[in-house]
Amino acid sequence: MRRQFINSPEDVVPEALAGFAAAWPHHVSWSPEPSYVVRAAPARDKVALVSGGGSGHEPLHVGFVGEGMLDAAVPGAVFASPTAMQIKAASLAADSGRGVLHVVKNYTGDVLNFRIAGELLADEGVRTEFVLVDDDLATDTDDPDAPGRRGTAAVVAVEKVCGAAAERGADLDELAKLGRRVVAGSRTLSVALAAGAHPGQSEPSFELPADEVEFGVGIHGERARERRAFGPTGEIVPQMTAPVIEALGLTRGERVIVIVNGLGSTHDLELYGVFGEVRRVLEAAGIGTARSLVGSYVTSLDMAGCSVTLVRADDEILDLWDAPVTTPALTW
Amino acid sequence: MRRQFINSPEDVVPEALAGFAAAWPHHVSWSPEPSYVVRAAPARDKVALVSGGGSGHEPLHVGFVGEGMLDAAVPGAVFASPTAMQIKAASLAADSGRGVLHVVKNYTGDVLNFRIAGELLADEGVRTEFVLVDDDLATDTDDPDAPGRRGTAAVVAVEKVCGAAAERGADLDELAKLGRRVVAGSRTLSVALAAGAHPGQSEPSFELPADEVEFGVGIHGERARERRAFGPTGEIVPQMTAPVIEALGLTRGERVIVIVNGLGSTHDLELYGVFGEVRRVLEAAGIGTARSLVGSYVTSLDMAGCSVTLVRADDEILDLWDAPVTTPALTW
Amino acid sequence: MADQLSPVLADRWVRGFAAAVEDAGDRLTEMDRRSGDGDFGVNMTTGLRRALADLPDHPSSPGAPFQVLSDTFLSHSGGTSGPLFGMWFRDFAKVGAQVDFLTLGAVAEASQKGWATITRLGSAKVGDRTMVDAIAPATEALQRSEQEADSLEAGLRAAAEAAERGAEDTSQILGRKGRTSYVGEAALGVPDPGAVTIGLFYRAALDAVAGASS
Amino acid sequence: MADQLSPVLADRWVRGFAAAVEDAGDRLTEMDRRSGDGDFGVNMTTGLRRALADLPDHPSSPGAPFQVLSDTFLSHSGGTSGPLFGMWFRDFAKVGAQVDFLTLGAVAEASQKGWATITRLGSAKVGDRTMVDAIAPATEALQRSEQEADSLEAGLRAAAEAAERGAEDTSQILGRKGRTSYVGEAALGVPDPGAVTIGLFYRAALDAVAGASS
Ligand SMILES: Nc1ncnc2c1ncn2[C@@H]1O[C@H](COP(=O)(O)OP(=O)(O)O)[C@@H](O)[C@H]1O
Ligand SMILES: Nc1ncnc2c1ncn2[C@@H]1O[C@H](COP(=O)(O)OP(=O)(O)O)[C@@H](O)[C@H]1O
Ligand SMILES: [Mg+2]
Ligand SMILES: [Mg+2]
Ligand SMILES: [Mg+2]
Ligand SMILES: [Mg+2]
Repeated sequence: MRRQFINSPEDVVPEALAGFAAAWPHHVSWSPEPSYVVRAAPARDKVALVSGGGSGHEPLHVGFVGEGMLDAAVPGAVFASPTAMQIKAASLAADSGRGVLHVVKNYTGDVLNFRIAGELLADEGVRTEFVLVDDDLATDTDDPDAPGRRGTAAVVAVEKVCGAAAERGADLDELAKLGRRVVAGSRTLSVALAAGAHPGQSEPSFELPADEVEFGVGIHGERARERRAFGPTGEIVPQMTAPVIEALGLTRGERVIVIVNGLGSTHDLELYGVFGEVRRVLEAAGIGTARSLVGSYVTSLDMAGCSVTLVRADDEILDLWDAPVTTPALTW
Repeated sequence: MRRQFINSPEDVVPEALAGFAAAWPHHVSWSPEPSYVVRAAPARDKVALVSGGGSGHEPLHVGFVGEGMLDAAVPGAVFASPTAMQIKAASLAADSGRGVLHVVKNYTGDVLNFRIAGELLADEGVRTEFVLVDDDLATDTDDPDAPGRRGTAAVVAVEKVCGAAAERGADLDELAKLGRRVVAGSRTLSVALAAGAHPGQSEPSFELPADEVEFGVGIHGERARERRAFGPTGEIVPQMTAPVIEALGLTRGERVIVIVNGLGSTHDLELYGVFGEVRRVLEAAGIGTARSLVGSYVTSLDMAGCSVTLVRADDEILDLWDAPVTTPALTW
Repeated sequence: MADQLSPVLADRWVRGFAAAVEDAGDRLTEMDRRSGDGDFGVNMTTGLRRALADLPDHPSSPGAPFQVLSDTFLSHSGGTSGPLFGMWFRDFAKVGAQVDFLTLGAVAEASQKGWATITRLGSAKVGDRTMVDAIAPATEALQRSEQEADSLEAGLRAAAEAAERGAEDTSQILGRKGRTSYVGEAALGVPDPGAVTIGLFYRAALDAVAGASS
Repeated sequence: MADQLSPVLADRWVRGFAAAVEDAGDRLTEMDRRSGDGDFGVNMTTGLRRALADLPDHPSSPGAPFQVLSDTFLSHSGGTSGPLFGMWFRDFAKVGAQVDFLTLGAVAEASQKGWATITRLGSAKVGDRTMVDAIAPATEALQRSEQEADSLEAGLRAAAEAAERGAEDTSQILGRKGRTSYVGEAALGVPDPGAVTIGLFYRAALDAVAGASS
């Protein structure tokens, strides 16, 4: 049985956003209608970075609004895309005249609404570019008509790296190119030990037998295509890491940013243990862990699980990764 | 059924610490034997702040090692005190000649081992002081022989405020006094919706009926003295906040730091909703929310629940709260 | 018989459409349940109810009621259909904003633009089992009527009938776009709710014009 | 009959104590299960086994074996008893470090200091159902023997018997300190494992000295 601290399922998202904005008054401000979050002190004379998507993935995206990362985030209902009008309004609020970069995880609704918003903004004379984040290796197919790989934790790297470049004055085309480069060098695999439950619902969205894990799970409570044997991290983590290395074609001597991401209710103790195993796999393959981020950044409500993301790193990307950032969820 | 990403229950803590240190190489370094975490770049010529306690509460305490907060943290096994020798070794490593402040949550084992460590350190000529954190209102009794109130989330405020003062050069006695002042002005109440499970164990440590919450729960999986009706946050949160206001004797016009802390698997969406309700209660009582911290900072493995801590604030405490901090779990 | 759609008739068209969708709501949702995820009715009625409340008492142009529909759908409607219909209405709003009356030619133009928009955004082709399977024949019917200098009423009747036939035919098609592509054969026998809704849209236009003439 | 404890006899005392606790391990754990949380045996044997491995072959003073015991308990033993015993042994280590041989007076002094340490740290008084209920009578017996100029063996025998009696009597006491205070009457009939262990400690001292004389 799952229960949550909520008033009612419909009010969860706006009430959380009100609390979030009250908790970070110097970082962000929240427009309730249409709903979006912008920096408390809007940036001037830079390309605006705007991202968004369904709620239930916090701290993504609202937690990444602030200097060095996003200018605005647009939260939809739980696991549902924000509307085009929300995105348009957020983009207009964030735009300082140099155009808007939309960072969009690859889900039909998100893509549709961000593309529509781009058309609406074009009509108002605002230039936008679109970086599609599609890092989830579990949904890789050859079918060109399929929706393609889902977007998951690599979005944090895209927002961080492009956010830093935007702060340094990169223009819209440069940023779009940079974002696409980060995406092209990023793949993720996720494993769930237990599904999360929607606010107000007592049952998790799927049940797993004690000896299996959901292998290649997404972040919206849907089942994965595959179940594999449960086991110690020393057995599970190599199965998550090796295919990512292979998909990226990483070779001895290359460096990566490692993101070990908790999917909601997985404890830091576990995540750091997982990170240790990822490092072992990388070391054995001669790949350097240039940077890392370990924690719950792209969640799926209270799902028990984690994802491993590798981001191919070069000096430019690392330099941008290291650049200062001041947001509710990420500050250095 | 609960499952975790671990190799074996005995290895969880050291493996996590190894991963933690690898993830934050510029912030901390980890001594495996005796086990403690210190700043990667030890501070000079300041009183050292050392805290510690059982593991399973991460990011507490290891996540708070760094400039502006702790000099060392000493992790025990899951929910078990570190040994006196660990504490002694950590304190010796952290000491820069101006003495060591021990920040200790009020549990028999922690108190005993920190007091012993203090005696061992005195024999080596190292001065220590001891700040006992006992903020848990649920364990308040009149019995002078009872172990007294447990220590919970207020420890974060003590570490932050004393950490900042230590950085500014305060001496050991001043720090001890300051820490005790923060503790005296802090109370917490915690509620669980579901118990957590020990690494390797499939059953949570207690079961709750669908219509009840564990009211006044601790952070070690033990049951609370009381169960109350489950309900919307609008009903539960006032029951957590009002007694804290009363216990502190807060009056109209006073200001507080609010800590809304997740106990392990409670989602940010929920915590920010809870914070909104806390603010409502405070506003109605004419008490100002001077600062806030919302997130999972003092956890009880994967327990579903949250705590509300109020810390009586004055200009000095707020100034120290605002001072810069650079740790894995808290940076501003 | 009105051979042009005044702002008042455009308003009547939009209100009639909203009423028709409201009536058919459960049936549409049931179609989506069999072929997708069952939220179609809610997605449509959420937008329409809000839009009705916001419709201007005295529309300044025949585009104005569509502008309200479009804005409301783009602001408040979820799923795939919500934003797509929002953009569909937007092309009617744009064409209608520039004229005092909508002629058959203007309706054909708006329909053509809307079809292009939906295709640009959703890349569905005829035969993919989407609203395009009604939009395409309806648009072609409007264009044919215009070329043959038919009356507005005749053109709209042709469009409505073409859309309804197109929608009906989707019940025999295997889905290739959107959520229905996941359910495959299970959707056979039920028409696509988006396509059915396009039928309701042109039927409402016809009723507005025909009602004005009687 | 040795009337002083050489480093070798101190080593024998510590080894004998470790063996006795190992033998009684299950019984001690069972006592803790009935009166606390059942980890007493593990807490003690963890420390003792490690300490045995680290005992010096040639102890430099009669304090040396106790120093190893103390360090090991403070480094590796959990629960309440681990660190308390670590500090208890430490006072024997301190007194023993300053002399070549432990006299009855030195043992009495160490016991007295250890009692003070345990009291300072745990604030248990006689009658609270803790190890203090064995430490107190044993210390008093040692002090009496010393005043009466008894032999070391006689003094240790008096201490062991006093400790064992004190431990036995705890089975009739309601706990007021430590975990046993939570279980109340359920613990009645079982002695306190910490107090029993103090009995084993002095019995091992006696055996080391008596064994040397036979
Ligand atoms: N790519 C597309 N292009 C045009 N129309 C589409 C497309 N995908 C789906 N649709 C339409 O959307 C309708 C489903 O709408 P809705 O239930 O709101 O979507 P969802 O699948 O997101 O729940 C379908 O009946 C179909 O007509
Ligand atoms: N305050 C105290 N002072 C002295 N001895 C104590 C105190 N509390 C407990 N003890 C001793 O510790 C023993 C229990 O040890 P142990 O099982 O390791 O503790 P825990 O209760 O932490 O599991 C008791 O038998 C008692 O002799
Ligand atoms: Mg649907
Ligand atoms: Mg849907
Ligand atoms: Mg015990
Ligand atoms: Mg114990």
